Amino acid sequence: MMAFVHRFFDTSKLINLVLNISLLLLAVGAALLVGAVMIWLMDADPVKAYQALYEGAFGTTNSRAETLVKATPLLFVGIGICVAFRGGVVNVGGEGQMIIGALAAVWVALSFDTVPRFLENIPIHDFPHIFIVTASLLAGFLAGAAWGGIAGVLKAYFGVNEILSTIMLNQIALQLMNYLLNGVLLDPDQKDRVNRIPKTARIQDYAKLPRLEWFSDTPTRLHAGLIIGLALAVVVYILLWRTTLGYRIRAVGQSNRASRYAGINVKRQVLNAILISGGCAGLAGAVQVLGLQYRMQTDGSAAGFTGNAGFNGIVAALFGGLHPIGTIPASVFFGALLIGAQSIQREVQVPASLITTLNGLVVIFVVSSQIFIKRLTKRRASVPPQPTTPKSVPALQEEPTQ
Amino acid sequence: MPEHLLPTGHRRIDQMRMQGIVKKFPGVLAVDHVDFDVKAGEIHALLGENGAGKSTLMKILYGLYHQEEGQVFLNDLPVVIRSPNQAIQHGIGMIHQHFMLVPSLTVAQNVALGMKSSRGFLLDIDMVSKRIRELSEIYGLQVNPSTPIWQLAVGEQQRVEILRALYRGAALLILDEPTAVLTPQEVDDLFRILKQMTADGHALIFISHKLHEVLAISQRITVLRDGKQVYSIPTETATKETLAHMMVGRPVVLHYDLRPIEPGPARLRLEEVSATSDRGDEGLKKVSLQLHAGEIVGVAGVSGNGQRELAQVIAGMRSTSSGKIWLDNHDVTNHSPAAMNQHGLSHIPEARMTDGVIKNFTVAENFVLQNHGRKPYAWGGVFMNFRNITRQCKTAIKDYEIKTPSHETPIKSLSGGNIQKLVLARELSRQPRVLIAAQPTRGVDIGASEYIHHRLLEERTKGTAILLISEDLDEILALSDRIVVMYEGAIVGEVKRDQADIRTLGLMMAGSKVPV
Amino acid sequence: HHTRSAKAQDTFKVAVVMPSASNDLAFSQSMFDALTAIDAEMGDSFEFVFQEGTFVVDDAAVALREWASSGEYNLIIAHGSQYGAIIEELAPEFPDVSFAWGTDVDTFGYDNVFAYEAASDQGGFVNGVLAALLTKSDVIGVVGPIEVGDAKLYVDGFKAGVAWVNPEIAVNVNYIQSFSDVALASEAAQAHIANGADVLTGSAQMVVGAVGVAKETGNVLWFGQQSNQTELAPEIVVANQVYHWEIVLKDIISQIQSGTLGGTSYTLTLANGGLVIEYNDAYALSGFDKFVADAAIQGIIDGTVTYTLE
Amino acid sequence: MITDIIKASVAASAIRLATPYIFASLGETFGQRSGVLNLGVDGIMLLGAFAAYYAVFETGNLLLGVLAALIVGMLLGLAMAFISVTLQAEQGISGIGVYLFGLGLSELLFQKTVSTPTPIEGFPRINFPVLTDLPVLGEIFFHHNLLVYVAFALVPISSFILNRTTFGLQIRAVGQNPEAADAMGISVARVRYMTVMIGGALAGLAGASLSIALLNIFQSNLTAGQGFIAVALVYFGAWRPYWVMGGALLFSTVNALQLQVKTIENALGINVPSEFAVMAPYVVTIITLIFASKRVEQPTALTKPFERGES
Ligand SMILES: Nc1ncnc2c1ncn2[C@@H]1O[C@H](COP(=O)(O)OP(=O)(O)OP(=O)(O)O)[C@@H](O)[C@H]1O
Ligand SMILES: Nc1ncnc2c1ncn2[C@@H]1O[C@H](COP(=O)(O)OP(=O)(O)OP(=O)(O)O)[C@@H](O)[C@H]1O
Ligand SMILES: [Mg+2]
Ligand SMILES: [Mg+2]
Repeated sequence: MMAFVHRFFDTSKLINLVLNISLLLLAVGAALLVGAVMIWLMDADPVKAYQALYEGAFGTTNSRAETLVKATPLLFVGIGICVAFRGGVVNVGGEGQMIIGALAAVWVALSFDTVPRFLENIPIHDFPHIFIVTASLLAGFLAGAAWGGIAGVLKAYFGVNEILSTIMLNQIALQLMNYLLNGVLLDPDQKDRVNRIPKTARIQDYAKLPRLEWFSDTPTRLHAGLIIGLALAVVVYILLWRTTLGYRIRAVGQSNRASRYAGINVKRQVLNAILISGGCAGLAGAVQVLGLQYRMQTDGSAAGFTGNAGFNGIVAALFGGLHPIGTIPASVFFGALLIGAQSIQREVQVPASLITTLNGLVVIFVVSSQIFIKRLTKRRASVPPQPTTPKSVPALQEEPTQ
Repeated sequence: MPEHLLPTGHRRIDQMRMQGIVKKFPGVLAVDHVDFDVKAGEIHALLGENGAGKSTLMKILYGLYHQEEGQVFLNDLPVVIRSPNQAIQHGIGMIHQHFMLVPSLTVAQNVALGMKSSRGFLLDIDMVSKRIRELSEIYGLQVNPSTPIWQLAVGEQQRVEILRALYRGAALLILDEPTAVLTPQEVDDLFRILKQMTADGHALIFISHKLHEVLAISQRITVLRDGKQVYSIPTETATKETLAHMMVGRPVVLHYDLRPIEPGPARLRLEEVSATSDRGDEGLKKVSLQLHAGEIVGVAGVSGNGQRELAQVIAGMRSTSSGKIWLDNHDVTNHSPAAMNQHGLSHIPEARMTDGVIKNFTVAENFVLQNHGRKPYAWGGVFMNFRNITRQCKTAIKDYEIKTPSHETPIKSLSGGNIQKLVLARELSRQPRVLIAAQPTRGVDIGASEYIHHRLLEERTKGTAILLISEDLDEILALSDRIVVMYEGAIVGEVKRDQADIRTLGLMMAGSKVPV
Repeated sequence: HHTRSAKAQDTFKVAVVMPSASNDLAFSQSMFDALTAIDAEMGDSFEFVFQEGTFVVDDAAVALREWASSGEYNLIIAHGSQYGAIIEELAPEFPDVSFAWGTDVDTFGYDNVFAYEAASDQGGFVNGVLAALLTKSDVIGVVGPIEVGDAKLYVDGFKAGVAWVNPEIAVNVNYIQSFSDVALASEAAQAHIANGADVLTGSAQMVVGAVGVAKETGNVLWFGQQSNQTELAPEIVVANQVYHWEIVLKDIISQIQSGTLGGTSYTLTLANGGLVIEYNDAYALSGFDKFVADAAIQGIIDGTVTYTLE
Repeated sequence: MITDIIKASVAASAIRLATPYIFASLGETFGQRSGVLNLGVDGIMLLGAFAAYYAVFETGNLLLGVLAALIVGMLLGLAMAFISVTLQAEQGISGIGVYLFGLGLSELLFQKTVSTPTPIEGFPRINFPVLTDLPVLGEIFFHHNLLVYVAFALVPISSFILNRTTFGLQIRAVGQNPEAADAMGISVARVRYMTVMIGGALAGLAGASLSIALLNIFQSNLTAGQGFIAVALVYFGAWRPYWVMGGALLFSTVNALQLQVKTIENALGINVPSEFAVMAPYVVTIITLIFASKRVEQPTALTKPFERGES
C-alpha cells in the first residue's frame, strides 16, 4: 500500500497531473465556447445554459449524487477497458456485455423470490442480503465475462477481429434481451396483458444494493455500486501492475512475439483480458439493475438500458490514461458532463440533439488536447530521463494472434 | 552510372560538406559540432560506439532530423534539407540501419514507392521491373522484382535497398550499418558494388562496427564519440587497434584465448528434426546435432538457410514436422517455450527488439520476462515481488555494465548494445544448462561485443552447452569449439575449430559439399 | 418559449419527459401536440417544459427527480411505459407531487399517480376494417417495432378488424425490433409488397420508411397510427388513428386543481374521444367503405361490435 | 417452401440494403489501409444524409444533393484527419466524438430547418430498355436507382486505385510501414489526409444514398448505427474492396432473407421469434468469418499516429 501511495504522490507526477487537469479544463472550455455559439444561435442564453450545466451536475446534493450515479457504470466499463486495451484487445462490446451481465444478475436476484431458509439460519447480520446481492453480482460478472469470452475465443482461436465480433455481439445481446424480457423473464403481472411491457418483476428489497444514505439527508439514488466500482479500480490496478497475471496481459498487449518467446500463452492471455473486461462490463449492468433500476426493461434499444455506458466507458478509460485509478476521475467528469448537459435541455429548452452535439465536441476537443499534454510531459521529462509509469498505450492492433 | 538510368532533373554531387553540425535530443547532445564531408568517387567511413551519433548525423543529412546549428553544403552551395523528399531531390539516398521496406509489397513496388510513374497516376510495375533487371545486370545484384519483401532473406532485402537507391539515381548514398546482417560473401558482393559505384562517380558514406570492413572499403575514416568528432584520417594510415581505441576510449582486446575444455555429457540432442519455415517451405531438413556441456558449437551459414528455424525449434517457438529433440535425456519435442525454460534452456533471440524484449516495459520488467511468475520474483505465482526484482535487476545492471538511467526506464530508450546486454544478463541469470545465442552481437559496437564474448566464454567455462548462431564468421571462428555449416535448411558439414578456415567455410556456406 | 417563470401563482405548470423527438410523427409528438393544444386553450394559466429524446431510461429518472424535488410543477408526466419503474420509486418519496405516466394502467396503488393508456386496438380495428375492404390482393402487411405495448395492441386490433370483414385475408406482420431503423422498415414494406400486399400499416416513428415505399409503389395504401401521417403521402394514406391525450390531461388538471393528486387510470377510447379516426380528405373513400368504418366506430363505442385480441 | 423464400425480390432487397454499407465501408477501407481508423462513420453518414436531403428539399436538384453530401463528408473527413493525423489523437475516441457530433448536429439542423419528416423526390428507379423487363434478372439487377449502381461501380474502382495506381501504392505503404514511406519521400500526413477525406466523402454519400435515393426522407438517427456495421464489414473484408462488398452483400442478404421469412411465416406455417430473425445477419457474419481464410495484407500501422523520428 505504501508503494501505491508513493506512486501517486511523487512531485513530478503531481505536476504532470496538474498540467493534465488544466489542459483538460482548457479543452472542455474551448468545446463549451463552440457550444455557446450554437446555443446562442438557437436563441437561448449561453450563460444561463452553462449555469444550468454546472448546477445540474454539481449544484445540489441530488445533482452531485446523480453525477456519481451516472459515473458508476462508466467506471465499471472503463476499468474493464483498461484491462482489455492493455492486453491489446479493442473491446467495443461493452454494451452487449452490460446487457448480458444485467440479465444474469436480475435472473439470479429474481430467483430468490423468498429468502431461502438456509440463509436465514446463519447468525451474521444481514447475511441473506449480502449473500443474494453477492450471488447476483457474481452472476453479472460471469455472464459479462462469458459474453466477452465469445469475442475472445473468436479472436484467439479463430482469428476473428474483435472490433467486428463485439459490434455484432452487441446487436445479438440486444435481441437476446428483448427476447428474454418478453419471454421467460417477463414480469408475471404482465403476462396476460395484450399490451404488455417487456420488463421483469421488481427484485425484492433484500436483493437490492443499498443506497448510500450517509451521502445526504434527503434520499438520493446514489448506491453502493459506486463503492464497489472504486474498490474494483484498486483491485484491477493491483491486478495489472502487481500480479503475474497482469504482467502477462500487459506483455501480450505490448508484443505478441516477445510474449511467445517468454513462454506466455498469448491466446490464453488475450482471452483473459477480454474475460475480465467483459466481466467488468457485466458488473456495470448488474449494478445498474441491483442498485438503481431494480428491474430490467427494454424499449428495444440497447442504449435505453445502458445509457451508452458501454461506449462512454471506453472514452472514460482512455481519458483516464488506461489506468483504473485514472478512470475514476475521468468517469466522474463524464458523468457530470452527461448529467449537466441534460439540465441545459430542461432549463433553457434547447433540443436534446444540441446536447449530443455538445458531448461530441467535448470528446473531440479533449482527445485533441492530449497531444499538448504529451509534448509537455516529454519536454519536462528531458533531463534526467524519468522513470515512467505504465502510461504508454499499447499498440492496439499488432500482429494477428496465430 | 549509365546516363539513361538517371531520373531527369537529378543533380550531380561533386562534394557534400556538413559544417559545425549540432543536434540535441532531450537530455543528450547527440551531435556536437561535427564537420563531415564526402566527395564524388570516394567512400568516407563513419565509426563510433552505439549511441555515438552516427545515425543522427546522417538522418540530418537525409532530412529526417533538423540540426540546431551548422550548415550543409552541396557542391559548395548551402542547402536546407527539410524532408527525405528534398534529400531525394538533391540526389541523396540513404540505406537505413533498419530497413525501410514494406513487407507485403513486392520488390518492384517497393522500388516504385514514392517515384513518379511514367504512366501518370497509374502504376507501371512492368517498366520498373524491367529497369530493375537492367540495374541488376549492371551491378550483379540478383533479385526477382515480383517477389514480396517478406519472402526475402535479410541479405536480399539489403540488395533491394541498394537497388532502390541506384534506381533513384542517388549521387550520394548513405549506408548505415549495411553489413550488420550480411554474410562474408554478401559483404564481398556489396563491396564490389560499392566500388563500382564509386568508379561511376557516386559519393558514399559507410557506417559499420566492423573495423576490417571499414579498413577494406573506405578512403577516409571519421570516428565519433559521444557526439564529438574525435578522429579523422585517411584509411591507409589507420590500424584496427588505433581505431578501436579511438572509438571506445580504451584499448580493446580483439582476440580471445580459447583454452580447450574437455566437453562433458551431451545436453542437447536433435534427431533428424524438420520444420516448416514462415514462407511455408521446409525450412529445416532432418537436422541432427549434439551439444555437450562446456562447449560452444558455432552455426555458420548464409542468412535464411534455416538458422532462425533451428533456434526457434529448440526454443519451443516453432513446432517440428518430424524428428526429436532431447534435453538432458528428456524428450522435449514440441514443448512450449515455458517448458523449455523450465528444462534449463536460455535463448538470446535473433530479433532482440521484437522478440527479446518488450519495448515499453521497464528494464526491470524485461529482466524477469520468463521468470516473472516464479520465485524469487513472485509470491505463490500470483503477486509480483518487486523488491526482489529490483534488487536482482540492479545487480545485473551493475554486473553487466548496462548503461541505463534506472531500472525503471522503459527499455526502448536504451541503445541496442545495452538492450543486448540486458537480454544476455537475463538469460545467463537463469543459470542455463543450454544456451542458444542467435546473432548475439549483431549491430553491437566493438566494446560491447567484446564484453558479450567474454561472458559467453565464461559461461562455457562454467559448463554450459552453448549453440552460437552467427553470420559473423570472425565471431564463430573466435569462439567456437566446433562449427557446423547450414545450407538450405540442412547441416552440410562440421569442422573442428583448429581445422577451420574462412575459405572452406565460405564454400560450404555457398552449398558445395566439402567432405570433412 | 416554454421557459419556466414562477411569476403567476395560479399558472398550472407541467413537466414532461418523452423518449423520442417531439416531432416524430408518432408517440412523442402525440403528447407534445396535446400539451400544445391545452397551452393554446388555457393561455397564460398554463405552461409546460419538456425533455425530449430521452430514450435512456436512467436519464429520465434524473429529470423526473429534479422536477419533483424543485416543487415547482403541478404535474410531472413520464410519457413512456419504460419510465414506470421510476414513477413507482418517486411517487412515495414525493407524496405532494402529482405524477402521470403512460402508457399503462398501473398507478401502483399510490394516490399521487395517474396512469394513462390508449385502447389503440380500437382504432387498429377500424383501420383493419377499412384495410380489409380496400385490399384487392387479400394480402395486407404490417410493420411493427417490438412486439409489445402500444404497438402490439394496435396491431392485434388491426388484425381483428381485418378478420371481422374477411378472415381469409392474410395479414403479414413484421416486427423489425427497432423504433428507429427506417431502412429496415422500408425493406420490410418492400417485402410485404413483393409478397402481394397492397395495403400497409405500421406503428412507431421508423414507419416513415415504409410509408415512403408504399408511396413510391403507387398502388399501395397506408393507414396511419399515433399521429396524422397524411402529409407523408397524401395520395395513399386512407385514415389515421390519432391520440388526443388532451381529454386525459384536462381531467387530470381539473382533478389536481380540486386537490386530487392521482389514483385514476385513464384509457383513451373512441368513445371518450381520445382516439379519433382522421380520414384523409384527399383520398376518395367510397361511400360504402366509409359507412362500414363509421359503423364499426359506432359499434365499438356502443358495444355492439366486439372482438377478442389474440 | 424454399422457392417461396428465395425470390428475386429478396435479392433486389439485399442489393438495396447493401448500398449504404458499400459506400461507407469502401471509404473506411481507404482510411484504414493508410492506417487511420475512423469510428465516426455513422456520424458522417448522418450529416451527409441530412445535407443531401436538405439540398434536395430546398432545390429539388438531386445532383446538388449528392454534391452537398460529398462536401459535408469531405469536410468532416478533413476534421477527422486533422484530429487523428495532425493532432495524433487516439483514433478510437475521436471517432466516437465525431459520431456524437454528427448524430446531434444532423438532428439539430433537421429540427431547425425542416422539422418534421417530410418526403422528397429522390433518385428514381432507372428503367433500362429491355433489361428492366427481363424476368428475374430485371427485378434483381435492373430495377434500382442511380446511387445503387454508383456504389457497386465504386468497388472495382476502389480496388483499381488501391492496387494499380501510385496513390494506391502510397496508401498501402503508409498503412504498413509509415517510416519506410516517409523515408521514400512520401508525405504520410498528406496520404492519410486524402484517404480519410475520401472516406468521409464516401460516408457522406452513404448517407445520401439513404436520404435521397432509398428512403427519400430524413429523420433523427436515420442510419440507426449502420456506420458501425460498415466499420465491422471492413474487417470482414480484410481491407479488400471486393471482399468488403461480399461482406456487405452477405449481411444484407441474410437481412433480406429474414425479412422475407418473417413476412410470409404465416403462410409457411412457422413462427420464428422476431428477435432471432433480426439477430441472424449478425450471427451469420461472425460464423462466416470463422471459416474465412486469414492470410491478408494487414495495415500494421492501423491506429498508430506517425511522427518522424519516433521509433
Ligand atoms: N529520436 C531520438 N530521440 C531522442 N534521442 C535520440 C533519438 N535518436 C537518437 N538519440 C540520441 O542521440 C544519440 C546518438 O544516437 P545515434 O542513433 O545517432 O547513435 P549511433 O551512433 O547511430 O549508434 P548505433 O551505433 O547504435 O547506431 C544517442 O545517445 C541517443 O541518446
Ligand atoms: N525514441 C527514442 N527516444 C529516446 N532515445 C532514443 C530513441 N530512439 C533511439 N534512441 C537512442 O538512440 C540510441 C541509438 O538507438 P538505435 O535505435 O540506433 O539503437 P540500435 O540501432 O538498436 O543499436 P545498435 O547500433 O546496437 O543496433 C540509443 O542510445 C537510444 O537511447
Ligand atoms: Mg544503432
Ligand atoms: Mg545508428
